Amino acid sequence: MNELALNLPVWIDQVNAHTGLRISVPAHLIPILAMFLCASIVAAAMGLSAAVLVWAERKLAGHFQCRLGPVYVGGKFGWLQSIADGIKLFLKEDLIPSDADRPLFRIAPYPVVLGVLLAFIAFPISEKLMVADLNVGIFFILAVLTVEVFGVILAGWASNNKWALIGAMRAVAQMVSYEIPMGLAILPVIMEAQSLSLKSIVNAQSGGILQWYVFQSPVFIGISFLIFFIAALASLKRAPFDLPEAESELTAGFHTEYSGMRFSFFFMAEYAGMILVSGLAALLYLGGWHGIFQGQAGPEWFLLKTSFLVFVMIWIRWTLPRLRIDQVVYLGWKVLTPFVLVCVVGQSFLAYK
Amino acid sequence: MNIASSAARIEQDVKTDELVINMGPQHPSTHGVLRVILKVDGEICLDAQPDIGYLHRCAEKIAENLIYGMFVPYTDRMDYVSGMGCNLGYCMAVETVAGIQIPPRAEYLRVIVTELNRIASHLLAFGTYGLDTGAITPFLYGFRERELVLDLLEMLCGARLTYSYIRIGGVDGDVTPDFMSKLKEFIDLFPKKIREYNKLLTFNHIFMKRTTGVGVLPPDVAIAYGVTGPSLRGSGVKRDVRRDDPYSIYDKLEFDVPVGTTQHGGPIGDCWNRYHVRMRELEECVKILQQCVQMMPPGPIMVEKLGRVKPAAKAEAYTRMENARGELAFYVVSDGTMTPARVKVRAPSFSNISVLPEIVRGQMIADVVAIIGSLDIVLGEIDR
Amino acid sequence: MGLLEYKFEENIILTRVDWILNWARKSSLWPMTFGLACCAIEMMATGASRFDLDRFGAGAFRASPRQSDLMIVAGTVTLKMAPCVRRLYDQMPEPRYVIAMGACTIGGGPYALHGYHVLKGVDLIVPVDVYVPGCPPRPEALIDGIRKLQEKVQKQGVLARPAKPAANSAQHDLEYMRMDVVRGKWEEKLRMGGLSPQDEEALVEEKKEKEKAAAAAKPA
Amino acid sequence: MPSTLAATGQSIAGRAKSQFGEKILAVEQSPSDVVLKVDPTVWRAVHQFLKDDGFDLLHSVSAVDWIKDGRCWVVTHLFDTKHLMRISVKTEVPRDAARVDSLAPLWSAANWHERECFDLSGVTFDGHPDLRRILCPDDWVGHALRKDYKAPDHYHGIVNNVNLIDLDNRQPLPDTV
Repeated sequence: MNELALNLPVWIDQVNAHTGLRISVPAHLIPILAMFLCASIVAAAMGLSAAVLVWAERKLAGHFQCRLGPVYVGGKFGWLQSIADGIKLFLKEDLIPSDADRPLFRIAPYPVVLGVLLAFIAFPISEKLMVADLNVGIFFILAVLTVEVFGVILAGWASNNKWALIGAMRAVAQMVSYEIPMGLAILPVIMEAQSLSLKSIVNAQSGGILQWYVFQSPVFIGISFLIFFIAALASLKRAPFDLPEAESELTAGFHTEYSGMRFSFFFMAEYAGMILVSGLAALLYLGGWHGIFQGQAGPEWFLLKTSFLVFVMIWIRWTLPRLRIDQVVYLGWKVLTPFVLVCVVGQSFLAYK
Repeated sequence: MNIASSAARIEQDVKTDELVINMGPQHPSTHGVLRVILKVDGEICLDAQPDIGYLHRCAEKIAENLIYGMFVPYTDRMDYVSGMGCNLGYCMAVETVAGIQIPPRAEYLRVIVTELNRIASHLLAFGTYGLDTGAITPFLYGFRERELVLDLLEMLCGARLTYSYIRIGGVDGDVTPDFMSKLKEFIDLFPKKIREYNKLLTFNHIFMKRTTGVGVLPPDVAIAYGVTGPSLRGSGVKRDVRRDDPYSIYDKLEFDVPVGTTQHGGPIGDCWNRYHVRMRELEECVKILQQCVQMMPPGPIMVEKLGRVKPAAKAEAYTRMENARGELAFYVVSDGTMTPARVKVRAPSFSNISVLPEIVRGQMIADVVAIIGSLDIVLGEIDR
Repeated sequence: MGLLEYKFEENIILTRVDWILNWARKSSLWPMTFGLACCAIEMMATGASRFDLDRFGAGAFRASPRQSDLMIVAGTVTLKMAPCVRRLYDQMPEPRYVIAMGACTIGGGPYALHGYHVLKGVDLIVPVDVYVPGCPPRPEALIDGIRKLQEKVQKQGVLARPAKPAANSAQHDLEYMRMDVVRGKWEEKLRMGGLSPQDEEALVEEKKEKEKAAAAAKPA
Repeated sequence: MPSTLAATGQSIAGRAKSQFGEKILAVEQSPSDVVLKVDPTVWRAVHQFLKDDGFDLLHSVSAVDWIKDGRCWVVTHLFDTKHLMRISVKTEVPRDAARVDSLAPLWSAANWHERECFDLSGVTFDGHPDLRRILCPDDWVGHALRKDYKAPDHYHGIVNNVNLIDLDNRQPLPDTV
């Protein structure tokens, strides 16, 4: 963002020179303009990637299930499917149940989207492509991701619907349980990289596939990668941890009463969260934008790794049955947490040089 | 303030109530329009009262107003997933009360279509049970093979779901050679697919965790509630009308009656057992089909002169048969006219779902769904 | 109702925008997971691998009525179930569409004659957009019904303020409520065909007066 | 086609006859079962006797309305899952005052079957723990499987009997429309 703020006056001058316009922006507005630009780019990118992902998921699910998925909408491959869904949801009537807590009901979807949107700020796609290289980037992402849970519980409570309430309770129990293994699973990487900045963590993994943290320390970081991935699935409420919105149990869980736009916020946040978490896993464990061989680097590598992880998430969702809430909490506290603690301790011995 | 009163006050302050939830009549996993009134304490279910009748379509009243043969299509719509079985049960009852003997080829055809329909029904149960436990793909896999079965039945009678193929005095039409070759192809193909299902769902670790030890139905409770069919056999009771009281040609056929086991490391009579009995019955169905194809004699498929079905006054018959969900019985009482005085349908799902409150207590909400799914009910025959 | 509907004067740009909005609506008809009886099995088969409703963008079955656009009434509606069906319809946000699938929902089907507990057609309680006959209809028939509904959706007016009552389901709803008031005459309409608008107005007035009289009589 | 188990109830029927004497009105053989015709006063006692003898599965409880005779049959079908025997018990009660003792204390299955029988045929079961309608809604009027039953023209403002409506002799509309 700082670079953008530095470059903006230059660009404006260039535009003026080429078109003969006389745009002048006061110097103190430049940072604000840059902020707006960044924010809108992030929001647009998030919305677009969520749309692509929804389409991809429906298409992939179709092929997993011996059918085709969307075919007709927008000509070939049904590629306009999620655009149509989006426009339709935007146009739907915005229903608020008469017994709902109206202000809370209206507010609830925003923290959910906000959490994911904020996390994208500290999210580097390549060496250059990032909004802000925060020196506590990874902690920032983990912290703002947690904001989502407020939205979920508000949604469940404000709906005044018993299914929604149970869904929200499950969501809280699950997300709180899995924050811990997820946060702890990152520690071995941080110890190895000795930095909290995502950029320096990735740059510490340059130099071919063997320098990726998963392969650099296959035991402790390898296991913590698996734990991170499982915990990420759980905190995203993706199958097999989709209990908060378990369709066959709670009709639609915490967003049972939501329709139209507000529902699409929840929907979008889930898919954007998938990208975010997969990207995070790619950055922390799989070398980020560094290629398989030494010297290869670029955003395409990062996107490739992220989309592979997203594919695995979709694959898991359409294959496995759902766990039960006691099993989910058991897994979080009694299996993942002890294992990740072992990883942290083990890696700390390895890192002590 | 002494300790006792403060304890009482704390109790009053944090007094909790149980939550009463209406599950249904529109709920994705009540398999139709069943309504279950759940009393829950957090996630633990304290009580569940099924409320039925949302699909009460007055079939028994209609039977009293129609001549015997006209009621056959209505039987399709009782257990609509296994319509052939209902056709067979009703026709057997009328034939018993009117003393009609049907030709052997018709018996074989009846068994073939009933077993095919049982496969279709169990495949649906497999798929929807996957859905209930949260796995979506088994449903699609189950339907893929179910379409093959429906194709076969469609070749016979033109309908995919409501067949009316079995008629009083025989069956509606003879098979074509094309049908027999397609049937043989299916028999060869299907065992492979069963193995695929087992890999995908039956022995899936999460699925087994979800269903093992859940909703244990002890055999004595099951019998006291009149539970029959795979749900009873899942509790380890080896009762099958086809074996105990062979109707049609089942006495000439070799097949096993699978019952619940402890091979999965859980108690007999839990959800996994009930589910697994169905999966093993699929294999038995294939065996029965193989034998029928080999043994089927030539000959007529319908009684030569059926004439009017007009049993003697106050003649009655109560015939039981093993449908996909359990013992289906038709009680036909004649009043000496062309229409029956009473047709009572003893639907297996009706008794099977009545046991729900017994086995739900103390389980979790997710288990309630798993238990209802494992009982494999069809509301059409519960409410009739 | 959404933010934009019926808020604008009719003009040429609106028709193009309407076309896009209608295209989005028809391409994304999310049905409700709502099975009543036999037809539900065929509805499931329509969503499954061989027929694959998802090809038309209509395969995202939602369990909650709040998130669905299309109610496929699949199976016999009984009198005990009828209030629930109506409530589910009321819970759906506009624009909402209803497909009556199968003979039972069209007019009671095989249960019309002696079925004392069967609703003789779901259009007695909710407005229906497309009727799909059959007992049960084959999946192809249901797909055809959905295509017909898509054609219908494409012809809707969305943004322009309607000069005369538009054929959207909200309007149907009003008509339905009117029917509710004049139900007695409406039976005859069913039998004999047609009840003039003047008659309906008169009946509504009559009903209102009756209510007024009743209200006036109460305090005395 | 008569069932292979059709006559398995003969021996127990004989024993019941000696136990209850003339309260057992007749022992008949239908094509499918041995039918024990009993007096309504010993309805539960006979079932208790049969249950003690091993008939552990209550298959069904049904009622048949004979409007011409003014009588009503109540019939149960029982099954012995261990020895594979079956028997049917039948009693006749006047249709205006159709009452028998409930079997719910003996078999849990009887609970729902008797509720259904009450709902549709209007037989009252004395001693039933929860005798409510089960299939029809709670505010339903009449018992549908009675031969003189007439379906209501309206139910909560919804038109019923559309096809049968007799426009000339139509009941007046309820005020709750």
